[in-house]
Amino acid sequence: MGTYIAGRLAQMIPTLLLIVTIVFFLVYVVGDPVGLMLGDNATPEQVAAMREAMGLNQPVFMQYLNYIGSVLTGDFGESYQYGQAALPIVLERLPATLTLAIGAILLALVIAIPLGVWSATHRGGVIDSVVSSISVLAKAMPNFWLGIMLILLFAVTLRWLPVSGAGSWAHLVLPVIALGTGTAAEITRLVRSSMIEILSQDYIRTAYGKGLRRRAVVYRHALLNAFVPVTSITILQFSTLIGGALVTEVVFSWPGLGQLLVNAVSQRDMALVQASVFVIAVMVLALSLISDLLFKAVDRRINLG
Amino acid sequence: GCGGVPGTTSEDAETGADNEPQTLVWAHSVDPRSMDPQDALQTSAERINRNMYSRLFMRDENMEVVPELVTDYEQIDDETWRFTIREDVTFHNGDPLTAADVEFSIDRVINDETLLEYQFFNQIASVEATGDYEVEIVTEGPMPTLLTLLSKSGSDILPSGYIEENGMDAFIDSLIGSGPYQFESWQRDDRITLTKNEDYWGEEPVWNEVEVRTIPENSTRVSELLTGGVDIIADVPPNDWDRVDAEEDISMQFEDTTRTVLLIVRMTEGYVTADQEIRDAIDYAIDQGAITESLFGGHAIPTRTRAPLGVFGANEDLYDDYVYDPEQAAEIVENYGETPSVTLTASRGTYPLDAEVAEMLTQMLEEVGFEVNLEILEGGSFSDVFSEYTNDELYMIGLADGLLDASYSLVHYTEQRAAGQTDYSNETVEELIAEGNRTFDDERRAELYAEAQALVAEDRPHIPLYVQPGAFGVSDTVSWAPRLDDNVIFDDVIPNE
Amino acid sequence: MAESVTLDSAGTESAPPRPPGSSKRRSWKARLRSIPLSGWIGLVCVGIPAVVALLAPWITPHPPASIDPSQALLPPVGMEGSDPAYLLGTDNLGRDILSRLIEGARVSLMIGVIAVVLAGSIGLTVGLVAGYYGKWLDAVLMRVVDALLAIPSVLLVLVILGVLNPGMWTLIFVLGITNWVIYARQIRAEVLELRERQFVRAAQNFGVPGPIILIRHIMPNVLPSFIVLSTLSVATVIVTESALSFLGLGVQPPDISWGLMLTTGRDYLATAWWISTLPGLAITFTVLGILLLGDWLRDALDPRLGGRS
Amino acid sequence: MPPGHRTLRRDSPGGRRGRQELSLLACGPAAGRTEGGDPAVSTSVQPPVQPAQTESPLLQIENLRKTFTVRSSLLGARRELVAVDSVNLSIPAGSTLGLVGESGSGKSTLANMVSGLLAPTQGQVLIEGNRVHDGRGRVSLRGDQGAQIVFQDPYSSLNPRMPVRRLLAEPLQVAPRVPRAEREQRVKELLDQVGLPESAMDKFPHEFSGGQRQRIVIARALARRPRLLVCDEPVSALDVSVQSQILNLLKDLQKELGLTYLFIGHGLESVGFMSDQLAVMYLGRIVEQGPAHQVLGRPVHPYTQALITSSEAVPFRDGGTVELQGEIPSPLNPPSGCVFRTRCPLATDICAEKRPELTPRESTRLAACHHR
Amino acid sequence: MTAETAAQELLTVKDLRVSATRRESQDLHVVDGASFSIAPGERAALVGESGSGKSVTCFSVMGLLAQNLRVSGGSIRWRGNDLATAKREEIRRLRGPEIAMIYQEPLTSLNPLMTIGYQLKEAARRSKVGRREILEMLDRVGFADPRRIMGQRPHELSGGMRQRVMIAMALIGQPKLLLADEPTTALDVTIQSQVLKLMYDLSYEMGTAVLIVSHDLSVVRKLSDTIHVMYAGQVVESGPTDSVLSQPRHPYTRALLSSAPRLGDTRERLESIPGIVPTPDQWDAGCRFRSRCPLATERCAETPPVDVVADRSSACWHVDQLLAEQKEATPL
Ligand SMILES: Nc1ncnc2c1ncn2[C@@H]1O[C@H](COP(=O)(O)OP(=O)(O)OP(=O)(O)O)[C@@H](O)[C@H]1O
Ligand SMILES: Nc1ncnc2c1ncn2[C@@H]1O[C@H](COP(=O)(O)OP(=O)(O)OP(=O)(O)O)[C@@H](O)[C@H]1O
Ligand SMILES: [Mg+2]
Ligand SMILES: [Mg+2]
Repeated sequence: MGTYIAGRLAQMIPTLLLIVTIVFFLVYVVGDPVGLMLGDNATPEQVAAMREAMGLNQPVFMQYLNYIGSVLTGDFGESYQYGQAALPIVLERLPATLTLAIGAILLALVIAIPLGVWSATHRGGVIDSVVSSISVLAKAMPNFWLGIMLILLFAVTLRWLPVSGAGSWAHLVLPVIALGTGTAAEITRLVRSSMIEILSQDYIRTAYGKGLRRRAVVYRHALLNAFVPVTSITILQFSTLIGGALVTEVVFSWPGLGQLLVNAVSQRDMALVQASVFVIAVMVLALSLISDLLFKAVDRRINLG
Repeated sequence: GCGGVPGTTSEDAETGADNEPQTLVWAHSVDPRSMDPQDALQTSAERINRNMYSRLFMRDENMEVVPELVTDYEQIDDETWRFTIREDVTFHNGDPLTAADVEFSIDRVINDETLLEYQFFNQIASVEATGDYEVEIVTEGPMPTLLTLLSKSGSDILPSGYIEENGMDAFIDSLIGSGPYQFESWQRDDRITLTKNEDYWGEEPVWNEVEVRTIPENSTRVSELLTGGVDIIADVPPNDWDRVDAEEDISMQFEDTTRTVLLIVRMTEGYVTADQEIRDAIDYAIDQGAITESLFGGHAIPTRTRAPLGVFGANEDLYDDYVYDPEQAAEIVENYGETPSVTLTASRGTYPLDAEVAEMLTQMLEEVGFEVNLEILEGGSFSDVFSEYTNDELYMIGLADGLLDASYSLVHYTEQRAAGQTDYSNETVEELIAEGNRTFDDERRAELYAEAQALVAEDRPHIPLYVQPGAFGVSDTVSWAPRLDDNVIFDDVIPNE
Repeated sequence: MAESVTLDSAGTESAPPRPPGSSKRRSWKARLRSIPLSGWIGLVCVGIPAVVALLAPWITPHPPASIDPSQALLPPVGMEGSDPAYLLGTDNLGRDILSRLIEGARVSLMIGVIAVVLAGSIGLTVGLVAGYYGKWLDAVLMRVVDALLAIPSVLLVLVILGVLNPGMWTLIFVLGITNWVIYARQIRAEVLELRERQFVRAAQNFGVPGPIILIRHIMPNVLPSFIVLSTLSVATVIVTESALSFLGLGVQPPDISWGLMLTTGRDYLATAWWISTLPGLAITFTVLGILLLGDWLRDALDPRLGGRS
Repeated sequence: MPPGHRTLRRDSPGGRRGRQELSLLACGPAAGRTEGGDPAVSTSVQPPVQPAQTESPLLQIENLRKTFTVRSSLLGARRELVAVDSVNLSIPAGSTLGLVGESGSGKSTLANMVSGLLAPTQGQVLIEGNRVHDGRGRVSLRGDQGAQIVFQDPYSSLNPRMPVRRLLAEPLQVAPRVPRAEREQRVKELLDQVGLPESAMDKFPHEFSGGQRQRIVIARALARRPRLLVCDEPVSALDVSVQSQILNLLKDLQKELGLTYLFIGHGLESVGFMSDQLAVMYLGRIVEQGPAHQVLGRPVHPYTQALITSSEAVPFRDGGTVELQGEIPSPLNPPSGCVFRTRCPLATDICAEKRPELTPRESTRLAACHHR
Repeated sequence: MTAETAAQELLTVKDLRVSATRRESQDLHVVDGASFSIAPGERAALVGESGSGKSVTCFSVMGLLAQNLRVSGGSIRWRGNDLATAKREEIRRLRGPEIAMIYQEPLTSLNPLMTIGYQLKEAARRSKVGRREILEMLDRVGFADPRRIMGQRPHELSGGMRQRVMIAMALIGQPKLLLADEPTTALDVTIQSQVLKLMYDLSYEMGTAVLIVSHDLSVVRKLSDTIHVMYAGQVVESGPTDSVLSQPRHPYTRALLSSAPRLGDTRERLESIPGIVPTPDQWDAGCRFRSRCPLATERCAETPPVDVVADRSSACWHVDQLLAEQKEATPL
C-alpha cells in the first residue's frame, strides 16, 4: 500500500515533467510577451532590448534547459505582469476556483444521482424520456449563457441573490449552478447507464429475494456498485470543470484561477501559465490517485499495482 | 453606495449610516495588470492611481493642465525648468513629500527602460532636487509638452524613503502615495479597495471608502448597476444604453474619449493599398455616419483625424466629418483592373462592437467591388499582429491619446515609427511634426499639427472611423459627469441626498 | 465430406421455421419498421438540420451575412413589432436569424461531427492499442493522456489558434485533438477487461494476429460505449465551440455557427432574447436527435437485441 | 477432400495406436502396462514397459508448475498461490486423458497452459516433441501446431457480435489461409460434422441453446484439424440429453479424425465414458492416475474413493451419506504434508508431516497416499 | 397432479403461463401451462431440458421475473393466496421468512462490494435472527471459521464457498419453502453431496419444503421425494422420485433417463434425444415432444390427456404403449 502510493507519486514526476515541457513549447510557439509589454507606441529597438534582457534571444533549447533547471528547484519564474513570483499568485487564486469546482461537483452529484437512478429505474418510460431531454437541454446550454440567464432571473428580476463577485455563500449559488448543470447532465447519463447495467445483475435479484424494499435495493446495493464508474467520471470531469470554471469566472467576475490563466495566456505571461498549469495538473493527478485509492477501498477486487 | 451584499441596495446602506456617504462602488471591465504606477499604462490602473498619488501637474475638468504639487515654476532656458513644490504634503505612511521624492520618481521613469512609461519620458535628460522643495528638470532639446507629461500617468510621485528602505516589492504590496485616497487591498480580478486619506493636504475627500470592482462581462456589469450593487459602471455596452437609460434611478452619461477607432493601412509596396487610389476608394466606400448612427446611436463621432477634439493640436475641421462616396469608390475599383482583395483584421470585444463594425465595413467594401477577407482575432493574437508589425492591408484598432497632445498621436506618421507598419512617409508631414515638437508657441504648434493632420487625412496611412464614446451608467444615488481623459476622480462623484 | 459421421441430432432434421423476428436477411421495409419511435424522432431531429445545412445556399430567405441596420432587432413573428419577412426576427445588425440559423447549421454540424470523428478515431486507436498491448506502450500512452487531461484544454486551444489561422478547420482540428483523451481512457479501460474474455483468448488460441483480434473481436465490443461517448461528445463539442467564441476563439465571421450566434447574442439576452436563445434551441434539438440516434444505433448493432427489446 | 483432413487415420493401423500405449511415461518404470478387460484396448498388442518407446506421445507435460501472485486485501502482502504443482502427464496420439478433481484444483489452469494461453512458472509442455512455451513467457506453438481449447463456458467463448458464419471462418483465415472460395464450403462441412443445420450460419450465439453453442465451439476448435483438443468441462452446464449428444459427437470425431483429447469434467460418469486414462487432481497436484475403468472401479486414493461414493445416487432418506467432512483447504494456505488430510477419513500423523509422492500402484497406475 | 386438497398444500402452481414482451412482435410464452404443487416439508425436484422454463417458474413464485417477463395466465397459490395477482408489497413480505431461493449463479448472485456478514444480516433481519444464529448457520454449511467469513467479500471466496454462502443466506430465515435452482453445478461431487446433505437435514429438522431444480439426476434422486419433469414450458410428468425414475410414464422422461451416462459405462455411444426442442413460437396445443418422440402419431397434435394414476400424473397419449415397451426392456 505504502509502496503503491510511493510508486504512484514517483510516476507523477515524469508526467509533470512532460506537462511542463509541453506547456513550455506551446507557450514558446505562441510567441513572447515583449510586444504586449511595451504597448502601442514601442519601437523595434525597445523590443529587441527587452528580448535580450529577458533572455529570449537564446536558442529555444537553451531556454528550455534553463527553464527546466529552475522548475526543478521549484522556481517557476516571475510573472512579468505582476512583477512577482508566479507560484504564490496561482496558489492565492486556487481556493476560489476549488470552491467553485467542488461546489459544482457536489451540486452535480446531488442532482445527478437521484435523477439518474430515477430514470434508470423507469427505463423507457415517460420519466426516463423527460430526464433525458432535460439532460440534453442542460448539456446544450453553454455555461456562460446559463450564467447570464441566472443573473437576469435571480439577481436582476427577483433580486434574491447577488449578481457577481465573491464573498458570502449567496455569491456562490449562481456560479455553482451555472458550472454544475452541464456536469450534472453528463453524470446523470452515466448514473443512468451504470444503474441500468447494475440493476440487471443477479445480485440485485438476490437482494430483492431477501425481501428488501425497493429503495434499499436501489440505493444500497445498486448505488454502491455504481460508485466506481461514477467517481471516475467525476474525476475526469474535474479537469473539464476547471476549463468551464474559466468562463463562469468571467461571467460572475469570480477571482479564480481560470481568469488568471486566460489572462496569462493572452498576455503571454509564460511564468504564470506554467505555474497555473502545474498547479492544476498536480491537483488532477492527485485526485486521480485519491480516486484510485477510494475505489480500492470500496471494491476490494481492484488490484492496484 | 454599498458593498454588493445581497439584499442591501444603496439606499439601505445609506440610511443605516447617519446619511454620511460611506462607500463609493464603481466597476469597470479590465483589471489592472500592474499597480506599479510607472509600469501600468492602462486606463484601469490610471483611474486608481490618479486618486492615490499626487503629481506635479494635473488636468482639471476642462482638461487644462494646472499645477497640483507645484506652487511655482519657471523655464530657465529652452531645456531647463525649475519647479517649487508644496511643503505640507505627506505620504500615506506619514513621510513628508519632498523634492527628493520627485527626483527619485522622475529619475526612475527616465532611466529604467523596462518600465512601460519609459518610452514617454525619455526626452527628459535629467532631474535633480536643488533644494528641499525645489527640483530642476533638463530636457533633451526643447520640449513644449513637458508640463503635460508631468500631469500624465507615470509621473506619480513615489515615496523614495520607503522604497529605499523596504525595496520596490514591498512598495508594490503597500502602494503608498500622497493622494486623497489610500490603498487598502487588492483582490486581483475582483476589486481594489481604497480608503480616505484623513491627512490629505487638499480638500477633504468625499468618500470614506472606494471600491473599484472589475467585472469583465458586460451584462454582469450592467446587472450589478441595475440591482444597485455598484454606483457607477464604465463601458456600458451600446446595446444596453437604452435599457439602462430607461431605468428610473439610473442614467447614462456619455463623453468623448481620446480613443479613435481607425484602420491602419499598409502602404508597403506589393499590397494593393500601396495605391493611393485604392486607399481613397476604401475611405469613400465607408459610411462612417451609418456606423455611428446605427451601432452607437449617434454617440460616436465620425472623424477624419486620429487626434480627436479636445486633444491639443487637433484639427477641428476634420472632426465630425467623413467622406462617403460609394459611386466614386466603385469607379476606382472598376478601373483598377483586377478585383482588389484586402484582408481586414479586427478583434471581438477589445472595443465596443468592434467585430460588428468590422462586419459592416466588410459589407461596405464588398458593395463597391472589393474582395474582403475578414479576420477576427482573439485579443492576444490581435495585439501580437500590432506589436509584431504583421498587419495586412487593413487593421482595425482604437488608439487613444494618453498625453492629450497631438504630438503623441502624430508619432505614427513619422517615417521611423511607420516603418514596417504603415510604411508611410511624407517629407512635409515629417517636417511639420518635427517643428511642432520643438515649438513653445502653443498657437503655432497647434497650427503645425493641424496642417500635418490635413495632409495625413489625404494620404490615408490611417483611415479614421470614429471617436469612441465613453459610456457610463450612473446610479441616481450619486452625481457625476465623465471626463474626456476617461479618468474617474472619486471626489468628482457627489452623493445625492 | 461424404463419409462424415451421421449424428443423432438436429443436423439430420430439417431446421424448424425461423421465428419471424429473428431473420437476418430482412427486407428494407422490415428494417424500416423495426426502427423504434425514438429512432425516428432522432432521425428527424438530426435530419432536418443536416438537410437544411446541405441546402443552405438555396433556402435561406435572406443572405445570412447581409447587414441592414434599419431592420435591426426585429422580434420573431408573433411578437409585437415583428416583420413577417423575418420569421425568427433579426439580430443587432439587422441580419435575418432564420437565414443565419440555416447557414450556421453547416458549420456547427461539421464541427460537431468531424471533430468527434477525429477525436473518436484517435482515442479509439490509442485506447485499443494501449489496452490490448499493455506494458510500456500502455504506460507511455497513458502518461500522455494524463498529461493532456491535466493541461486545461483552453490553453491548448489558445495556443493552437495563436499559431494557425482561426477558422472552422482549425477549430475542428483543435477540438479533435483536445477531446480524444476521454475516449482513450474509457476505451482502454474496457479493452483491459475484454482482452481477458474467453472469446479473445479463443482467438489467440487459433493464432489470430493481435491487430486482427483488436479489429475483429475487441472493437465491435467497445463500439456501444464508443457510440454513447461520441453522441454526448457531439454536444460537448458544439457547446465548447460556443464557449470558445465567448473567449474570442471560436468561429469567426464571415463564417456563422450556432455557437457564435449564441455568444454574440448574449449581450442581448435582456433586450432581444431570440438572438441567442434560438441557436441554443437549435443545438438542443440536434443534440437530442444525435442522442436518440446513438441509442438506437447501439441497440441495432447489438445482435442480442435483434428482434426483441 | 480439403487439405489437412485426416479421415484416413481412422482406417490406418496408426489410428488406434495411441490406445496401445499408456500415458504414464514420465511417471516411472512401472508405467505403461495395459491390463486386460479394457474394452477399448483389449485387442491391442501389449506394449513394452520400458521407456524405449516406438513413438513419442502427442502431448507431454513435464514437471509443470504454475503460481499466481495474489493480494488478499488492500494492505495485505503479496502471496503465492500454487495453482498447479509438479504435474507430469502425457497423452498418446488418438486417446483421451480424463481429468477430474475438486473445483479450484487447477484443472483449467493446466488446460490453459497446454493450449498456450498461460505461461507456466516452471516445467514445460511438449506437443509432438515441440515446446509450447519458449520459456520466456511467450508462446512458440500456436494455431495449427498447438492445442485447441474448448472452454468451460461456451457462451463466453463466442464473440456475441459475430454470426456463426464468421465465428467458424475465423480459424480458417489464419495462415496458412484457406482461400476465400473454399471457406464457405468448409464452414458448411464443419456445421454438418457437429450436426447443425446450414441455416445456423447466419445466427448469432444468443440464438442457440446451450448444447448447440457447445457444438459451435467444438466445430470451431476442429476447423484447423488440431491433433490435440483440450475440453474444459464441455458439458457440465447442460442437461443430460444434450450432454450425451456432445459426448457422442466428441467420440465420433475422435474415431473419425484420430483426435487426441484432454478431457476435463466434474461428472465422473461423463469423464469415465470419454476417457482411456484418468487423472484425479486435488489442490494443484495429481493424486491418482491410471486407466479410467480401473481408477473408477477400484480407486486407490481416498479422494477418488469419495468422488465415486458421492456420485452414487443413494437417496439421503434411504441412508445416503456424505463421504467427506472437514474444511476444504484454501490454495493460499494449503495444509502441511498431504493436502487432502483435512478431509481424509484415513488421515494419521504421518500425513501432516510428509507429503505423499505419486508412486506406482499395480502395474498401470499411480497414486499419492501414505495409507493405500 | 396429486389429488390432495389445496389446504394441505403450501404452494400450488396451476397452468402457469409466463410471457416475454417483445418490441416488434407478439408476446412470447416462455412457460406455458406448468402445473405442480408442493406440500409443507416436501422435497420436490424440477428437472427437464435446459431452457424449458425451470428457472423462470421459480422466479415467478418469488415475484422476481425479469422486467420483460410477466405472469400472463394461471395461478400461483401460496397457502390459498394467489401470488400471481398479489400486490408487490404482499409478495415482498413473503420473501425471506416464507419463501427463499438459492440462485443458479453463485458467482454473480452476491453483491461484490459488501461483506458476507452484511449480506447475511440483511437476509436475517426480516426473520429477527441474530448474529449467533448466523454464525451457527455458517458453521453448518461447512465453514471452519465463520467469524472470518463474515468479514470477507465474495471475491475472496471460492466458487463452492460462495454457493454455500448462498445456501446459508436462503436458510437463515428458516423459510417454509426453499427454491434451489441448480445449487450445486459449480461443485465437485464430494462437496456437492455435502451441500445436498445439509439441505436435506435442514429441511428435515425445520420442516422446510424444498423445490430443487437440477440437471443431475443423481442429485435429484438423493434429495427429493417427488419429481416434476418439465419440457417446453410445461410439466409433462410428476410423481414420487423413485417411481418416476424407475418407471417413467412420459416418453421424454424415458429418453432423459436413458441418455444419462452411468459410472462404469461401457457403451460406445450414449443414447440421446434426436431433434431439437421446439422454440416457444412453435408451441401449439398438441404434445410438444411429438417432433422428437418415437411413439408419436397424428393424434399427438391434439392436447394430450393428463393421465393420473395414484400419486403420479403425466400428459401423453401413449402411456400404455410406453409401459408395455418398458416391460420388455430391462428396468432401470
Ligand atoms: N489469474 C489468476 N490469478 C490468481 N489466481 C488464480 C488465477 N486463475 C486461477 N487462479 C486460482 O488457481 C486455482 C486453480 O484454478 P482453476 O481455474 O485452474 O481451477 P479448476 O480446477 O479449473 O476449477 P473449476 O472446476 O472450478 O473450474 C484456484 O484456486 C484459482 O483461484
Ligand atoms: N428475460 C427473458 N426474456 C425473454 N426470454 C427469456 C428471459 N429469461 C428466460 N427466457 C427464456 O425462457 C426460457 C426458459 O428459461 P429458464 O431460464 O427458465 O430455463 P431453465 O429451464 O432454467 O434452463 P437451464 O437449465 O438452462 O437453467 C428460455 O427459452 C429462455 O431463453
Ligand atoms: Mg475450471
Ligand atoms: Mg435455469
